[in-house]
Amino acid sequence: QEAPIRIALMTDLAGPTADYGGQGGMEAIKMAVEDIGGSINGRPVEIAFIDHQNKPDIAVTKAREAYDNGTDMIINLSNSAAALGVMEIAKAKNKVVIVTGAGSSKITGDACSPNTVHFAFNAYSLSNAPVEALTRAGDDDWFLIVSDFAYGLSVEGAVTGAVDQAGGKVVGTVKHPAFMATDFSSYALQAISSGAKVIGLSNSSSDTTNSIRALKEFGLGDDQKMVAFTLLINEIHGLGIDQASGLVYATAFYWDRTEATREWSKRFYERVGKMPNMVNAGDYSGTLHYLRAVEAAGTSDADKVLEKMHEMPVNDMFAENGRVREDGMMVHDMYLVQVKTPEESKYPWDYLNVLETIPAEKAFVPLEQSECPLVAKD
Amino acid sequence: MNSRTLLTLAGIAALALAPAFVYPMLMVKLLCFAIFASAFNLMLGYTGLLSFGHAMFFGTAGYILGLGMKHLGWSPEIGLIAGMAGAGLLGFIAGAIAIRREGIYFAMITLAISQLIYFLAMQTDWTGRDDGLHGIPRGRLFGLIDLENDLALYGLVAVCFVLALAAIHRIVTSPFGQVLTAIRENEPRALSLGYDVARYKVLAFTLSAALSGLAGGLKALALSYESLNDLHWSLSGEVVMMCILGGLGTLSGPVAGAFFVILLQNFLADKVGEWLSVIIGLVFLFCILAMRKGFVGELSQRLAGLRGKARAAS
Amino acid sequence: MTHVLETAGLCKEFGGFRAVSDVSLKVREGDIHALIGPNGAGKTTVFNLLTKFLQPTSGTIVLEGRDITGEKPAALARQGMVRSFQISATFPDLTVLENVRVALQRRSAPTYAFWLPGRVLDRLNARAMELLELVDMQDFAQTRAADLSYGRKRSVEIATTLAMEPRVMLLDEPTQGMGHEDVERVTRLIKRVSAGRTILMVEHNMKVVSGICDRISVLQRGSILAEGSYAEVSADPRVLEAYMGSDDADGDIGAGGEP
Amino acid sequence: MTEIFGVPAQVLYGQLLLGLVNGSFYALLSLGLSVIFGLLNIVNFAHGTMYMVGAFLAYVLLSPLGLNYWWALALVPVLAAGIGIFIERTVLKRIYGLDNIYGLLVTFALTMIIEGVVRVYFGVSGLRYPVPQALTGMLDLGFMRLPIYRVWVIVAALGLCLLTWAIIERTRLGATLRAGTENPKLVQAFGVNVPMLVTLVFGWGVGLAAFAGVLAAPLMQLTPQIGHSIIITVFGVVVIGGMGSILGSILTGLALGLLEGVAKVYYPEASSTVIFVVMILVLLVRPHGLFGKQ
Amino acid sequence: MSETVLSLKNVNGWYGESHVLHGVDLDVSRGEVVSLIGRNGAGRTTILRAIMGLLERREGRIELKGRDVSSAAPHRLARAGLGYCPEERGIFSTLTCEENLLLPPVTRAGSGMIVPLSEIYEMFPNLAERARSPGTRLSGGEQQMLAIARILRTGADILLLDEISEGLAPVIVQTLARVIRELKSRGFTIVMVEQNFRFAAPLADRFFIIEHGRVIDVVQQSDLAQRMDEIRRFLGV
Ligand SMILES: Nc1ncnc2c1ncn2[C@@H]1O[C@H](COP(=O)(O)OP(=O)(O)OP(=O)(O)O)[C@@H](O)[C@H]1O
Ligand SMILES: Nc1ncnc2c1ncn2[C@@H]1O[C@H](COP(=O)(O)OP(=O)(O)OP(=O)(O)O)[C@@H](O)[C@H]1O
Ligand SMILES: [Mg+2]
Ligand SMILES: [Mg+2]
Repeated sequence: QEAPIRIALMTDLAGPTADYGGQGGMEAIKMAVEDIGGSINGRPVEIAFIDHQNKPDIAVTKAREAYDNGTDMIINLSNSAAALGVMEIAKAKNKVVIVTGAGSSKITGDACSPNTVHFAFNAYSLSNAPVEALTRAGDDDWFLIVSDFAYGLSVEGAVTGAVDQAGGKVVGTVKHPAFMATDFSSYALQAISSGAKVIGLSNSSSDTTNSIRALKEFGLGDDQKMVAFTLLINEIHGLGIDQASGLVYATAFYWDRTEATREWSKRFYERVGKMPNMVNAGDYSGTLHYLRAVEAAGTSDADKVLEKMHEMPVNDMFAENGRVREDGMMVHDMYLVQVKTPEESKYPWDYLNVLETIPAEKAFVPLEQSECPLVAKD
Repeated sequence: MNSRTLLTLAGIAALALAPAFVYPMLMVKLLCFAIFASAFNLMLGYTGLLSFGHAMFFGTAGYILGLGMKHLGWSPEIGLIAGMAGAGLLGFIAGAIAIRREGIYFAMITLAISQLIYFLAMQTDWTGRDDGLHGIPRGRLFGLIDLENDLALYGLVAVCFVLALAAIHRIVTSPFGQVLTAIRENEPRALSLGYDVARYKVLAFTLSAALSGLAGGLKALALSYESLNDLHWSLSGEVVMMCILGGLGTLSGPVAGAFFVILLQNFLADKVGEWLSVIIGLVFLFCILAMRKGFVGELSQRLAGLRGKARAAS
Repeated sequence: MTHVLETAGLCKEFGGFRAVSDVSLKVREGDIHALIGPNGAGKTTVFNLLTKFLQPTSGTIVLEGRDITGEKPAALARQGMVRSFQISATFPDLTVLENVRVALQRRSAPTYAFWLPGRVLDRLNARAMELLELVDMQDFAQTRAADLSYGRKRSVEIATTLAMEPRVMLLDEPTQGMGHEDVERVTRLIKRVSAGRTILMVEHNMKVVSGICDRISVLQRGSILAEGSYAEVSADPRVLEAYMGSDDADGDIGAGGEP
Repeated sequence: MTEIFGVPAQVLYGQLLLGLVNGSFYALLSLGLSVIFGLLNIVNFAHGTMYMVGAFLAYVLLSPLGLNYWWALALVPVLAAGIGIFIERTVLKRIYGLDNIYGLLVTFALTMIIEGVVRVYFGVSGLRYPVPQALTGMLDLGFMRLPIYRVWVIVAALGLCLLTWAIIERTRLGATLRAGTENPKLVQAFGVNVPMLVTLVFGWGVGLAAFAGVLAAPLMQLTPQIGHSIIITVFGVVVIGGMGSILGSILTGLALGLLEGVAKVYYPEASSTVIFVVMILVLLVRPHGLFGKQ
Repeated sequence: MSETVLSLKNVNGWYGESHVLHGVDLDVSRGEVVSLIGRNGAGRTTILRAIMGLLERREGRIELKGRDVSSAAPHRLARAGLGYCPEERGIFSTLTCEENLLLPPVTRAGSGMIVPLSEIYEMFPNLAERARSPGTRLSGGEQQMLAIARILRTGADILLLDEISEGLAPVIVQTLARVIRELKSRGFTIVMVEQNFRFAAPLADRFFIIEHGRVIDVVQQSDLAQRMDEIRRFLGV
């Protein structure tokens, strides 16, 4: 028998970012391997699960060890710092890394690497579309609640840029310490009393959900809208649809969008007990794409596989006609969604209305604006 | 040759052979934390002061080394020395502020200072904030030895480890160490003998900080990477745990404790999934309740007991 | 005769309560001077004022002609006035020899040198042994201080104090809690080490006071009631009433002394 | 409109009021921590965890069992006290008399265990506990509209703080407690059943934390980390107030809530760091905290 | 004499690793005053602590008023009528002088034995004067008085007194002697540990001589005069 193809899911299995991977990620990549038949070109596919415990230095040490022990590809990497750290190692050891769980713009920006493919989402793709759509519709003054850490600030940067470009105005910003506070009433009050038409949440995870709650509690005006820039469907599930209704955000995946997504998501639901979010779907799609590239290349040699990954389009239930750009970004359509009202929601997990599909070209940073040194500039 | 030298030689031999059996980068990490825990022990074990902010020295040195080597083209030895110096200076300042408090107040004020450092690191762009400082080159030691080679790097870390332990041993047995012991044993008495107690404590704190800085610098060098986690209070807590589990006030205790904690995290993590923290918590709880003196303390007590019996029998 | 230690109009109030009022104490050079008085008279408070553990409300303290009213405790030790503690103050985990050596080290050996080996302190051993001989503890040099009996701990403590070569020693109830054997040892010891220095002590044991003290001040309610030699003071009816009591009514009782 | 350093006075008042709400939580939590430290000499790192457990217990009572908020308010502290008593009897009693670093580490380990278990069963995405029907709605104060529930939080938390304070400072039981803090063995030798007193006090402290948890449940998404983020602040409060000082914890808790409220207006990024600055400053001037004793 | 109220049989005691009591046998009758004498470190304090259940590790049998209390917790013993005045006084600093005095709960065991507060203040006028001061602000001697006074109003009928004459002015020591006589006449049983033999000598009915953690001899008051030399030699005077 031939040497196996070794892939590893590196994620926060149980920590605060476990929704960005964790159990769901494990099942997603198992599904991908099963769907492809368990082996490629006669080589069995072996999966390992690595818990980085949300600590970048554990991620870095373990990634080094995994690659040294023959792992070909590492996927997920929730936590941007972990992702950026592992990317360096993948590059030094010439291996493949697929980031699905982190959204830092650096991953395909100034820190980009030929060995990295970035699936699912990043700060730009989650913020540009909603800003543009709302501003265009006349909601043109914004108040931002920003989480004071790298990701929150990069979202803030992207949002401010987009607001400017669309002709709107940021009337106020408040920065809060990331993941330290549970009380957002103060920020909510500042946001509401600013009178801005849109309140944008440049934060993530519990910071976002708590911001939403506080905004609701303090009586967000009828004429004020909330926009979240990083939200998973699990978080809406946790908030309850009444708290989240009306909220607008962008996502790379919604389980109830097409026949294919529904079919896959139901299979996922059977195994995990909750509907997949965009990271889970990205894990699946990324694994599948990688394995197909290995198949096409006839080898797991990183250079050849990466070449194929860039060459081949991504076509599965997650992405239609996605492709991997020079900067490593897998560009695909994104969706602008709005959370339904409780009355509109008919069955469990029926949470979102898809407002519009954002075409791939618009969803991601145009290559000419890319800071990635790999992008040929003339 | 007495048993002590024998043990030391055996330890050095084990260090030399280790990379043949253990993944060298894991060894590197183990040794870095062993240095850190030993440096911390200089405070808690030998001076009797519980610092709850020691991560600030570990992390600060890592950032100094990382920034210097990445942006200023420092060589690794300069980076390490600068890291130690920076951590030592920070130790001196923090010590000067904290040293007159006692017990839990001392712990808390060191925690507070380290939180300020954390905040500063979070607020400045050079550190890359929570994304961390990436791509620190390992460089060439003395311009000769290429540290990109994992074994060479291991060699450096192992040598530093031996030196650090030797330094700690020397410090605690030196005239200064004698004064420290006296202060720990009976501070009012030392004061009444005319010792300016605070100054000795600050010096001990500074030395401990500088050695913690050595550990932090080595770790940043080895991982080519430095992150805010190295400044976080939970790391300060972990190092306390290492010392207590291993055994306070002994040379080998903190080393054993550091090995235990890191290996536990390392091996358990991927096996038990989401139960990880529960299991680690249970193991800690058990160890603290069952072994008050830590592994090394309990072991030497057992050995002494056995020896006593043997003597009685003969 | 000159006065080594002098106070003038010393007062201390604790939130309205006047614990020491207008105490003018003169301690003559070379004397063993005792401070006695009923409980709560203010003896410990006077001691604390003299050693700067408390700040006087008013009044001055003069040591060898220098006004030390504003000094810090540690500075006093370096100026030659050393207090021994009421509770035993040894370094329990160090040997007796090391206990004394720590005191010698501050004056005549490196203390900050963390890079030197511990051996450099060995040259202090000879002097430390001399001091231990002085308090008759040479046989216990290698014993851990914690393992000593109470009285021997006091001896170690006194040796440690002597290592600082104090000119004035302040002892607060040096025989408190001691058995007869130890009381006598320590009394003899105090007498022995008083050669060439001045000692001020608080003591309730009249046998010790009568045995070795050259001069006695009796404190009552914060003020000095009487002063003089033991014979003078013990004959003073006010002192008898306030402090010593009548040693007859209830038979053979009194403070300290032998059966 | 008057402005204070560029911030409209109205806004500042609003923020101060919100600060008071947080301050009430700090007061309630640090009070429990102080009581426990006082009598058991244990720095209870698991205090935040018990707060979290309180919130989750309320959730469990509500959703599988259908018991509403008021039931939770009454039952949860008792249940949590039961858990606390179990922990005290099985774990903490083994470390009495040791240096308080052991207490810190043991309770730290307990935190890992309890938080881990909650995480396994409830996940990390956050659960929601609704505001009780009777306390919904807003109170118009003129300068701001304050949710009625927050008013209730202030009232309930401060009421309980005062009750505890009165018991400890003004009753015979309290005097016994204070004496037990200093020398438990001797108090026991006087005929007081100290082990039971200790157990009950720990239960009471944990109950206070759980009560705070129930109060907080409708205000935030419940994740296993909610205890984590608050415990460091509460430690800070206790230290600034002076370890073991009851009144110190209450007043410092409120004051820090207010200060944080101000920080959230002028320098929000630093709002969770400001406490450490205060801590350093206070300890520089008063090494044993504002109300601490030598 | 009458009924035995307290008896120790082969009691052993440890502090951590060190074995301090080596088989203590001792019995006290109701209404008796006994004194434990010996050199420093002989183990007298430890015996009282063992009786009071305050040693971490203890073996042997202890009976109180005929009941086996070898494994009873200290508070049970207190409720059965034992009152303990520790060597280190144990004044509570967070309580005022008066709160200290009123702290110990009144036990039912010997309700006839309670000494009223007014009488206590008569015995120790200093305490009345400083009633509102925090406990540890009292002078050494005042603290000693407080410690004794504190157990007199609990209703304990068996008193364990450790070095109560320590640090007191001779006048007060004389008062104290009167107090002990008074208590004895009221029927209290008293176990005294005294360094100050002159104080204890006329008061005690029997003297237990303690050495190296065991009772090596018992001397009756009536034999005291003729055995004085022996005792003197033993105490190393
Ligand atoms: N810090 C303080 N605050 C308030 N009162 C105090 C303080 N210290 C001492 N006192 C009071 O001052 C008086 C004198 O106390 P001091 O300790 O000096 O007495 P003393 O002469 O040493 O008595 P003793 O022989 O009993 O030790 C006492 O009545 C005591 O209660
Ligand atoms: N807490 C302790 N830990 C260890 N050993 C102790 C402790 N307390 C007392 N000892 C030892 O136990 C022995 C008996 O002490 P104990 O206090 O009972 O003596 P004592 O007869 O009361 O003497 P003293 O006159 O000093 O009060 C002594 O050798 C003493 O050193
Ligand atoms: Mg006194
Ligand atoms: Mg004794």
